[in-house]
Amino acid sequence: MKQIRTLADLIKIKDEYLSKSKESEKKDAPGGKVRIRVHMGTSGIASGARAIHDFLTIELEKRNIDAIVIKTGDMGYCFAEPTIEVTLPGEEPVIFGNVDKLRADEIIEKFIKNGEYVEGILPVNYQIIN
Amino acid sequence: MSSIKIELREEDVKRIKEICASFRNDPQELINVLHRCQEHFGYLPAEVQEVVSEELTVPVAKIYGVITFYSFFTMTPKGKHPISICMGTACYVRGAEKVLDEFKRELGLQVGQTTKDGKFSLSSLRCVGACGLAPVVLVGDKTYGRVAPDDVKNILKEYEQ
Amino acid sequence: MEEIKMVKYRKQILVCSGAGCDSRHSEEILDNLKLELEALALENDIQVIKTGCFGLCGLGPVVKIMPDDIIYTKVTPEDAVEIISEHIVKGKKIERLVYKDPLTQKLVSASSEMASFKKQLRIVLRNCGIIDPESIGEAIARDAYLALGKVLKEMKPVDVIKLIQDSGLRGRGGAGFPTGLKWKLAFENKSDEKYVVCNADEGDPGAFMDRSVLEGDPHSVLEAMAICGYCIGSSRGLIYIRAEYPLAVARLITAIKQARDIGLLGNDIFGSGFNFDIEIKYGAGAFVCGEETALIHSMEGLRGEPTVKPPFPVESGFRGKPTNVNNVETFACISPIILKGASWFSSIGTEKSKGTKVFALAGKINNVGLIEVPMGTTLREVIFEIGGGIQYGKKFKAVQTGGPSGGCLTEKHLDTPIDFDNLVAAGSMMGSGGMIVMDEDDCMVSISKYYLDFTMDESCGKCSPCRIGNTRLHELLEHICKGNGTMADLDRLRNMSLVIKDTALCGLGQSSPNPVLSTLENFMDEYVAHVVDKKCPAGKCRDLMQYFIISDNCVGCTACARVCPVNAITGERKEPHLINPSICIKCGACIEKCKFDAIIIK
Amino acid sequence: METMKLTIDNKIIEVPKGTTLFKAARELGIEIPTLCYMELHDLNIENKPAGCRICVVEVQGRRNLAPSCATNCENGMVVKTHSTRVLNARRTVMEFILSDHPKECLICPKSGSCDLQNMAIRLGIREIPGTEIAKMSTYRKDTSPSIIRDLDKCIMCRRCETMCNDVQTVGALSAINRGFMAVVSPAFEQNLEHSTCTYCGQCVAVCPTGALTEVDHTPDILRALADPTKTVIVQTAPAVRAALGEEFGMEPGTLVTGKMVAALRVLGFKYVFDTDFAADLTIMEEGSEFLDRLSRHLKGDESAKLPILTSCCPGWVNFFESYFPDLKDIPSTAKSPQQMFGAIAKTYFAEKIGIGRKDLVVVSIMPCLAKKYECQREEFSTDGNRDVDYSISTRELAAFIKQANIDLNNLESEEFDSPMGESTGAGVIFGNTGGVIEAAVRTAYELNTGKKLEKVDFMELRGLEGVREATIDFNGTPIRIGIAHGLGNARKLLNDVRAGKSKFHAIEIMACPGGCIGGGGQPLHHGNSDIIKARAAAIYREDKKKILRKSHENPFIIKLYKEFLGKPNSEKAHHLLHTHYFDKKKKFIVKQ
Repeated sequence: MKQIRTLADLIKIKDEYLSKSKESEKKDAPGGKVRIRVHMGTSGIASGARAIHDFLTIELEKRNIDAIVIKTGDMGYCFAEPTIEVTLPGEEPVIFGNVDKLRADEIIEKFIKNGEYVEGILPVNYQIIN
Repeated sequence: MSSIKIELREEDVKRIKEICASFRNDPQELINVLHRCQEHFGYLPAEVQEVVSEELTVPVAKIYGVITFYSFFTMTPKGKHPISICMGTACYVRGAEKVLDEFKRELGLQVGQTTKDGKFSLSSLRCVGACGLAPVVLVGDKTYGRVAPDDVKNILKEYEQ
Repeated sequence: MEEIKMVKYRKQILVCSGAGCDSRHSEEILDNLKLELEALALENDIQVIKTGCFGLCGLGPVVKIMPDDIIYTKVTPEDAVEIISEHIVKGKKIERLVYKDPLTQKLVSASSEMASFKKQLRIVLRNCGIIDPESIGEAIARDAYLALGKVLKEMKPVDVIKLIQDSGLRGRGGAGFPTGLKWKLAFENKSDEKYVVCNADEGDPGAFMDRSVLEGDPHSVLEAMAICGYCIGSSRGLIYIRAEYPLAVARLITAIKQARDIGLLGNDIFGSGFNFDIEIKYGAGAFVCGEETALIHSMEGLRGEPTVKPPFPVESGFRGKPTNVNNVETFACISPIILKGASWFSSIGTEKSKGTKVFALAGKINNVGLIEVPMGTTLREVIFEIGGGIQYGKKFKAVQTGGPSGGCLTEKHLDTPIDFDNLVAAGSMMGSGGMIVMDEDDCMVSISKYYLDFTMDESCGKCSPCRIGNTRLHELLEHICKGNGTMADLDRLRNMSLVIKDTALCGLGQSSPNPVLSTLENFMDEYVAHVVDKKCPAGKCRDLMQYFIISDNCVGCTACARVCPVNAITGERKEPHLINPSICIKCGACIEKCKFDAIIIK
Repeated sequence: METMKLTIDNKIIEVPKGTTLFKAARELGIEIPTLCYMELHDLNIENKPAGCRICVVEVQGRRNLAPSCATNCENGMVVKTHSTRVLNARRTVMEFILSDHPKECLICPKSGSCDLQNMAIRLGIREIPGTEIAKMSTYRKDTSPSIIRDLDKCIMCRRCETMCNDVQTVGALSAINRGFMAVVSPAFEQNLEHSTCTYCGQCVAVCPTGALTEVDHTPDILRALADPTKTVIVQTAPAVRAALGEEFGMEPGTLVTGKMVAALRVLGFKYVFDTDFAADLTIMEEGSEFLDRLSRHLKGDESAKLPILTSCCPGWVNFFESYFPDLKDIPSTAKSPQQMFGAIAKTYFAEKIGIGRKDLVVVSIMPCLAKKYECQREEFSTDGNRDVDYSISTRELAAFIKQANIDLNNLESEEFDSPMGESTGAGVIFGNTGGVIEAAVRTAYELNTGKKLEKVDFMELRGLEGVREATIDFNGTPIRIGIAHGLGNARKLLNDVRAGKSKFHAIEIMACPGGCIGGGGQPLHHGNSDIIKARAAAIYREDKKKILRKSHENPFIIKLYKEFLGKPNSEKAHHLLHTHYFDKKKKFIVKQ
């Protein structure tokens, strides 16, 4: 990444990132990608998030699904960890809790492939500042 | 107090000196130095403290004072499989004490002790932050969540060969 | 790439099965919905799915219809038929089940509108779980370092300090000292060298707010430290972090490196001539190092013993230089305040406590985890709505806030709006934000003993009230738990507590008796039961328990006698058995074995 | 100067900014009780951990009680030092401290001079609630050649730690552990003997309780006195006579030389001699050594190293052997007066009275605890028989006198025995910081210049400044002299020497702040530096009284050289009166 010397440099990086992710959020667009965030703070990892991350990375590739898997910190849903957030192109993100390999597989097959909800959805119960 | 007398090898002394030098032999970096030494040796025997004392020009009594102040530092080697039971409040109210008692009973150890064969050591710690999984037990790097006293035998069995 | 198929189902019905709703029969609602759909042969058209908690437990059970985005509240199993026949089949909204705003009488059904009923507001946790903490680009995409740029380019230090003062931000580490004022004092103390310290020595058992922020959004802290450095005239930042947080440390190291690489830390940041860099100092497992002066001594390679204030760190801190110490959560509030303005921040919260507070909910609560709510949210909202209520439908007994320095609050405090001053007035404190919920099975005498056990262990030993006094408190509580206490002991307990509070050197000692005092205040009857009746109402104190066999229920199966490790149970086969209390060690093995509920604890 | 006006116990006072409540109250005649706070202003020593919490006071408008020792006065403060709240808190805290303290006052060596005991009396403590369930923090007892540590009695006032680290920079002691088991100890809780302790005894001197005490050698002396086959003689160090009276209720600074001699005779010592005699002898040896080195140095002989360092102080010798072993050829090789006395007593004097050295028991009365260790050093024995058999402190002597029902106050003064009881004023001032070098200058000047010294009092060498320097004109040759007392000050001068930056020709070092008068074996000053100043003044008074004030004028010293030793630094003198030093630096074990 390039050195930031001015505010404009910073905003340029911001815009690059935003447009890149906007691109991937477009429905049916060539750049459209499934984005999966695996919540991997200490608590998430202790609950097995790492295995889920690896599983998803390998399986999505195997099953030929164009997706980005991102490691993030925890959301705070300790009672339902491991949790992941899946954003289908053009859709609102959906968070799934208590994800084990079985459920991860189900998420790929049903939700990612068909947009069909599976159990374990955690409704967003907070507002976030933008 | 450590009853174990060890003899440092030349390369160990060299390593300690390197660690101290990497912190500019600055006495104020004592805690960082001790962290690195404990990473290297697994514990902080008296002999290591003496070398650090020499390098940082901090009296060894002061170093011992620091080591005995911070619960992270230890002068006794940990077991091959160090067992830590989280005694954070969340774990406590969900029965961590009973789990700890069970470990004590199974291993015949008190907190802070190591089995004679050096296999297991037992410690309690304050909140690993996996409160959703309370009560939590750590064996080495592995985390066990929602542990009940009945699980203790099985956990130990995993490490028995 | 395989074409992503269109949604298979026409509509989806989401049924909250969070513990709060579940206890109000959400499972039945789910079954009824499914039965009804099957009856109408719609099961392949309409999907019914269980979800986790909506955070609307006060309105539960909650059912949401997608993609219509309609939320029904207080749904009963009987409503299932209507939901299918009216909403799904006819497409008509069922107004009866829509939430009515008590003020405006307006019906609110869309989940976007329901947002205002979401009790949580995430400022500190704005990026947690959203960005990759190891990618500075992702952080920048969510406005990281924008505030720093703005401050360096457009604002004078005094203006920033004024802005922080106007926002009403108070320190999130415990005592709630106004952050802007602290910065101002640090700014005014002239020195060739000053330090900005981030206190990440989160030590309260059951609190993990700071760790989550550092693991999920490390740049928010780095940026704020630089802003603080600019304001007070410091070019060196130090993060004092627990060595027990390896992941947070690793992510911080990565974040610092990335920020340095692109010039957001280091010399001449944003071409402004301002230099700032950050290094990490490790704690080593001493709770008392959360206290500013102890933390500073620890960073200087010494035993983490606190010293008397004044002098305050802003006058004489690290290496004797003015040092501004703020905690992780405080720093995480800074850049939103700068970007969105002081009045935005001060519009959130109560009169004297602005903004939001992150809490770590733990204990006997359903939704254990991290939450962030505006100041002024009530304990009831936190525990029963966001937290989903008490596990296994048990009765709420107390909530402990403020960690070992806090107190236990009860039923009567549930509607207290949470802020710094209200919690203190109620006999507890904000602390760093641990919130441990206790139910009817928790013995409050044992709980205060547990906290004393902690403070006793973590006392640095420097001052006599804390070093010896806490040990004496602990002993007396143990004495009481064993059934040897007297009413006079309760007076002594209170006097010792008050004196320790009044005389101890630092915050740890001054607050260590709080759990005792608040339980004495709120649960006196439980103490009296221990000392007068020699009973532990919660059945936790082993020495006060007695095991009995109800002879009417006992069939004489001998299972209990066989499992008893000390042969305390006698009796003929097919005859009621007896437990000899003088032999019984109260291990509870017999209760587990008895299939006839014949053994009780009294 | 900015001042602060406040009210303490309804009295108004105005004090300079930065004054603590404790000191402001003292100005008003209100003595707030404390256990940990200690300030020796003239010696630049302060111990202020604010840990005991006995000195708490109520400040109007403040949430909790304030430690008066560590709270500065502010304008408009309204302070109460004895409100009900304060008294209850003080008593409860005291009960806490006592609940973790052994209740064996009757048999405690500190009994009667214990700050904790006095505090219990002052606060009227009559019971310690909860004793029956109170666990105690207990530790292993440790006895070293000089000092006994009984940490069960430690109240964590940290005075010893301050003395050992901040004042003496020895670093043998540190607070260890935390919480209830926190205590002050050497590294690894090992014995003091295996630490870098110099036995200076300053920790003992300031310990408010019986946690740190000296090893009591009076029983050994009693046994020797009772043994008809033994001739028991005694030597008394100069600083003892200026402090012993304090133990018998006399004003600090009362000289009790004659009464002390009388008491020692009553106790049964066959000969009562004076270490001052040996001090004169020391000057002869050390002074000659200095002049020799100096003249060789001035001639450009590089093997003649300067500065020369005095070597009379055993704590100081232990210090450089541990911390500056590389400089061990710099100090004078002259033994300390105690050991010179022993060496002469067991040879010259034993011969004179016609007994073997084994039948002569030499006892020393010292203001010092390191002397106990010194006389046990192997190099100071011949065939396992020590030159000085036992060394006891001023405090032990006082206790001994009391045990023997001797009423010191009403004893008639008596004179020391001859010949080893005769001394000059130069020998007397050995007890003060600067005294050894002043004595040396008096002699060296005359020997060097051949001229009579007109002005005997070198005021420029006196005082309580931690490090002092002066230049004395030796007939055109300026001799630069450095003085340090307290090992922390010594370290500063030593670092310069090590770095080759020292400008001095001679340096005097005494381990204890104030010199021997402030020694670890002296009556406890309980943190009052006026006591030390009074003792110093008494020593100079004694010097002034003497007709002979230069060591080389001591007729018995002249006689000793004539009859026995020959000349200063002669071979015989070297054999008997000089020693060598060891490298005692701690070494870690390295396995190849």
